[in-house]
Amino acid sequence: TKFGRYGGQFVPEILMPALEELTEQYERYRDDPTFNKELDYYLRDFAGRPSPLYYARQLSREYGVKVYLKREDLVHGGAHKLNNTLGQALLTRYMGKKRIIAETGAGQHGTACAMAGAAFGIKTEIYMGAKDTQRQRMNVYRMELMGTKVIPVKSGSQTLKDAINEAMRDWATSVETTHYMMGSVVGPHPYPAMVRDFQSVIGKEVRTQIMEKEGQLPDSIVACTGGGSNAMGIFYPFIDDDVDLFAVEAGGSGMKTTEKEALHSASLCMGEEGVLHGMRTKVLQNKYGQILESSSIAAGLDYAGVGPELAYLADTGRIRPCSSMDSEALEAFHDLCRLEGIIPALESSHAVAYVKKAAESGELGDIVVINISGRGDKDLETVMGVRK
Amino acid sequence: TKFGRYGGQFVPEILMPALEELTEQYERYRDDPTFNKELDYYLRDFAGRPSPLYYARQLSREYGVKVYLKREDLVHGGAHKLNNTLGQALLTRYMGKKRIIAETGAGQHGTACAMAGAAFGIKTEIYMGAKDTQRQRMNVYRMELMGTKVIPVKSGSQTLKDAINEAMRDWATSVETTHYMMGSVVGPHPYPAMVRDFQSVIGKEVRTQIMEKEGQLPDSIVACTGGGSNAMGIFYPFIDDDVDLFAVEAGGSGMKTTEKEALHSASLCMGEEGVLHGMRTKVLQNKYGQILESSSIAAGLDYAGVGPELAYLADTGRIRPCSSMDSEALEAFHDLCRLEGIIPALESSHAVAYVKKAAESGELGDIVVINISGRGDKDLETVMGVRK
Amino acid sequence: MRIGDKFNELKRKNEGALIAYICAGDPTPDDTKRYVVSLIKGGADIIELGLPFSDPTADGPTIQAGIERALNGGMTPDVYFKTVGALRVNTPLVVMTYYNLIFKRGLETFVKDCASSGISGIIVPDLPAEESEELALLCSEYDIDLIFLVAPTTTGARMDRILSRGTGFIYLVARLGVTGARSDIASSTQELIKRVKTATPKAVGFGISNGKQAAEIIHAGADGVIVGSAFVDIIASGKDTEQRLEALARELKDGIRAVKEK
Amino acid sequence: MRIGDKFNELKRKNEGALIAYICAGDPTPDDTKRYVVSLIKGGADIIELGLPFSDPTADGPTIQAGIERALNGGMTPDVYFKTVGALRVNTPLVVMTYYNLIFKRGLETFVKDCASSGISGIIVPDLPAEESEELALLCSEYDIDLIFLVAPTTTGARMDRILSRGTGFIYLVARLGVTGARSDIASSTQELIKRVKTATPKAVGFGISNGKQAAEIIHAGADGVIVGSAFVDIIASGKDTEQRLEALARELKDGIRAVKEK
Repeated sequence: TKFGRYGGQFVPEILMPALEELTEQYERYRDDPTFNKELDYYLRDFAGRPSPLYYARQLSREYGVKVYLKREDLVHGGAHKLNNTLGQALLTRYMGKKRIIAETGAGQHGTACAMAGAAFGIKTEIYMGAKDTQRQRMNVYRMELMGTKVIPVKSGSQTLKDAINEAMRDWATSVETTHYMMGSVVGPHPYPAMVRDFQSVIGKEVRTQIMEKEGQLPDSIVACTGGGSNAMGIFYPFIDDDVDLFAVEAGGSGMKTTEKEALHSASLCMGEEGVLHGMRTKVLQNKYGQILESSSIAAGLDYAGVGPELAYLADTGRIRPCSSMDSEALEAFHDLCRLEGIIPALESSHAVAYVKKAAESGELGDIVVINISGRGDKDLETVMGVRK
Repeated sequence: TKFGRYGGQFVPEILMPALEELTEQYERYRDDPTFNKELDYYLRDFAGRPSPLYYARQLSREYGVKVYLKREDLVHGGAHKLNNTLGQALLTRYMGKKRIIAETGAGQHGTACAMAGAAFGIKTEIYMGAKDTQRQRMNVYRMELMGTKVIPVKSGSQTLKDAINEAMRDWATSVETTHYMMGSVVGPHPYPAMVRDFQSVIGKEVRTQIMEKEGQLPDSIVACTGGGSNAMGIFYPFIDDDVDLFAVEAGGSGMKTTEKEALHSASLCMGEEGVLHGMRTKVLQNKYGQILESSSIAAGLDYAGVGPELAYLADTGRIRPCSSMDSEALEAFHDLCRLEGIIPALESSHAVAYVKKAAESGELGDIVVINISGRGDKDLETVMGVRK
Repeated sequence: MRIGDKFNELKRKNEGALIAYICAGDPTPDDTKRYVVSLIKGGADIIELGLPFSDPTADGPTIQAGIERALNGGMTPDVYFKTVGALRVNTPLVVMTYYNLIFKRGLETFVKDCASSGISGIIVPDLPAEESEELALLCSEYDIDLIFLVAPTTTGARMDRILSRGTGFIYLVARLGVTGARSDIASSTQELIKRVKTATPKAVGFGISNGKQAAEIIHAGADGVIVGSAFVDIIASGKDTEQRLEALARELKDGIRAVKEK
Repeated sequence: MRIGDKFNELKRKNEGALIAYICAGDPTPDDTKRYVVSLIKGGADIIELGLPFSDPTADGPTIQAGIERALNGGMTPDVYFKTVGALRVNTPLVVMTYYNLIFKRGLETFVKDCASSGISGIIVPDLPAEESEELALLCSEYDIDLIFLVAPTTTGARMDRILSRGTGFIYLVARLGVTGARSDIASSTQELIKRVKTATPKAVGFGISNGKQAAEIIHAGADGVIVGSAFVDIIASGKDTEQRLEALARELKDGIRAVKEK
């Protein structure tokens, strides 16, 4: 249940039996052929996998390194998120639970939950900060269209943090019938391992695809890292290989912090060991251990913690934590749009931006795979706003 | 160059040599292995093909017929449009032309052109009615992000019709260097045949996929029809088979017309033979031959003409023209969202709606394939507006 | 009057033809009657009267706007033939319209209506020679000229086909582009005039708006000059329309005459 | 005073314990000092003083709001221990906080600070028994009780582990849910009290807000009642706070006493 000294289960007693049950059930089904066959079916026919590995000719020329893009932007819903929610929704069915709950910030994970919930016909309820429901009206509507109930959370700052708390409270009163759907490789065990496993389909496909195209593994793989699910998903199948793995965090507007806020979201680069949301990991916190408000132009990277396995792999040197600033990510966003006709999520643009600046030094080697974890249609307003 | 008495080349003399050249070049490359290999590569790695054929379990139960969904909503850009623009952009390169122009209404075809233009590094310019550029600000921005120049057309009604005229005028002055990218199976020869061929990848995939899943061809295939490219794309490979083909037009708010307007866009069902946009086909027109303003909740179906091959196939009885009203399409839109977690384009929702009403009578047989030609994220504002 | 007769008459006078286009019914059918008279008074030898179509893809914004005014003014094919039939002028009249209006009326009906209302020729900008056989036969039967366009891009077999089929005059498209006033005469136009080898009179259109340009065209060997947008612009302005139409026609015709007088 | 001594004292009096929770520093550290006195005057036997954490996932909205007020009022772990150290009360004090604050301060430092500021026990709602070994050893070393929660969902081996490790008292979670005043006492709570078989005193919390409920809990076999949200609600209102805290404590304690007196 641990990754080195990271991970664990730091949750209220009331949730422990549910985590035990989930651990047990997940271990039961993770290698079950029937379960996996059914999951593969949904990943292929519903989510549209495998996603392509696309050689970005123009970008490669511009950046001076051979760049392949793993096209998670083409997955149903527009991001890698669905890989995980399909897996968990199927597991919910196998566990005989009747209801799915989750929290969502900007609405990406919530939408992925709604899709999976509808696909499996499981009642789905999503907690979302009341402020976020207003800012992300379209995503709320999307979820509702798919039959999901969106519950606006009016306590506290009315954002993700409060939605997490409220969803946890719900789970505490409903564990017997309800599965809590974690959206990233975070939270108490078994979530970090389970979400990683469900997302590992990304890296497994890359392995097959790059062997077909290049006859060899890539020199490096670059993925943006907030909670870290797309990063772990693409890294994990290469963990024992001679492939450099770059976890690119959100550098925001600078690597500085105040007593209450960080200008960035770079928990691996700048965080300190702590316990948050059920896991021991690297956390952006002040000297007393109060969690800092993180910051990023990309909502999906804007998180004060990080998956515990990433913290572990960073400590052991297996992955290389790094960061791209908001401005660098924006530049890379424009590069990819213009040079390849692919509008990447601002999250994924952080990974592209890192390749742009690191390619010259040679540290990436000759062949780089970037995980384009999602499409950028959701970010157009943001990018437009910056331009003005 | 004709489909029965439909089709042909009714264009200004100045464009005739360009059409002759295009015909010749297309015939040269359409069966060229190198060209096709390269196109297949882009369709797979860039566009994300093959798109899945998904068995819609819940929808099938609700509608009482076995429904498979062809998932063009998962293609890069969110619709089948890119199949065609990739083909034409590649042809542009093979023809040695340096520039692509096109017109766009709501911006779907323009975006697909922009994507293909960027992917191949070809300068792309899109004419768009000035009113449309304002209504579809996000699509304009999308195109611009991908390096495409969007030219607002301020003449006439400042909508699609004027954009078509203006793009044609441009082509008339630039044919030597410029390829005009038609967005559907309309216009003068060779466009209807060429676009059909590029879109036929949809039907070819369906054939393979349904044989794998059912061991037999479907009883019927249902596709929405505006210009008709997604319909021809999925129908064509089944044209010689015992498969019923339903072309579902936009019934709008009713099958009525006034002197200047139609409340629908059902050219196959209600149109009369005429000549429009370079082709002889079925057209919504008044007694003098003036073209009517068509109407539909789905921008992509809102067209007074229809592909000439569809007109021909309707006359011969090979395809069955039918229609769904705005309200029926909306209902089907909600069905698919809620029951399957798939948000379809309002265009595609017309096809779903027809299945809903026709399934009971048995006319569709046991196994139906619906072409989900695009995703509905673009339509959320519209649907929201209706709900209010 | 037949178009051929007019060109013969002008030939005898060693004079190029001025072919003036306006859109019938712009802004009303009655206006058109008066405008036609003004153009003829100014010196127009042939009048091209547009029959407005809702989707004029071959026309530029100026003429498109005229077409919209005409449609809003109530112009229909029925009104058109009535209006034209009421014109008592001894000048060849040519209808310019899009194929769908002809098709919808029925080809034979349309051609008959032309004949009975005194129209001598038909120009259909969206009907290339390849699609014109049926209409050509009917025109021949009713003794109406079917006038074709050739463009700088027209070559080889297509050129031959057009020249063999066209009667009345051949409409040479002055430059790559669509109708609309332009300020210069491209060398490609001069080449085109030389390339078109036919006994049928050659008239050049697209982009001619003043006497100097008209003169250059005739000087380059054309038998006539077609002017449209410049007249439609005057109609659009709505000020002293008749006088200004007449004055522009006169300026153009004077320019044309000057060439052959030299 | 040690928690065990307090329970022994109450046992001798045949009386259940009232354990009162407020959040330290809500709304200011000075207020807390006065509120603690009021609670004790009203009859509270043990005071649970929350040390506020920025992300209190185990607390309900009421207490979360109190925590936010405290953080805004400047409460930090340093201020906390200073504030607590300055309390001169002969009532066991228990710190309730989240694990990250303990972890960040250093487990041993934190436990030492508890000991030196007069705190008798620690409750960490996000620290299940499985993760508690290191803290338990330190607590034992410094003679501080580490108090664990059991929930209606806690069974079998986990129950045994918690009961063997918990000291001071066992915190029984009254129902599935988080802290917050509720109006009824579920039968599951009564079952839970019966299921928890231990010599350590059993106190029941979550959802208790009046004397009647408190009496039911004691009647069902609990050794104490924990009340938090109801007190924090009074603090939130900001009106006659001290009097009302004291009055509610008295009502609760009276309810508790009534049971054993019968």
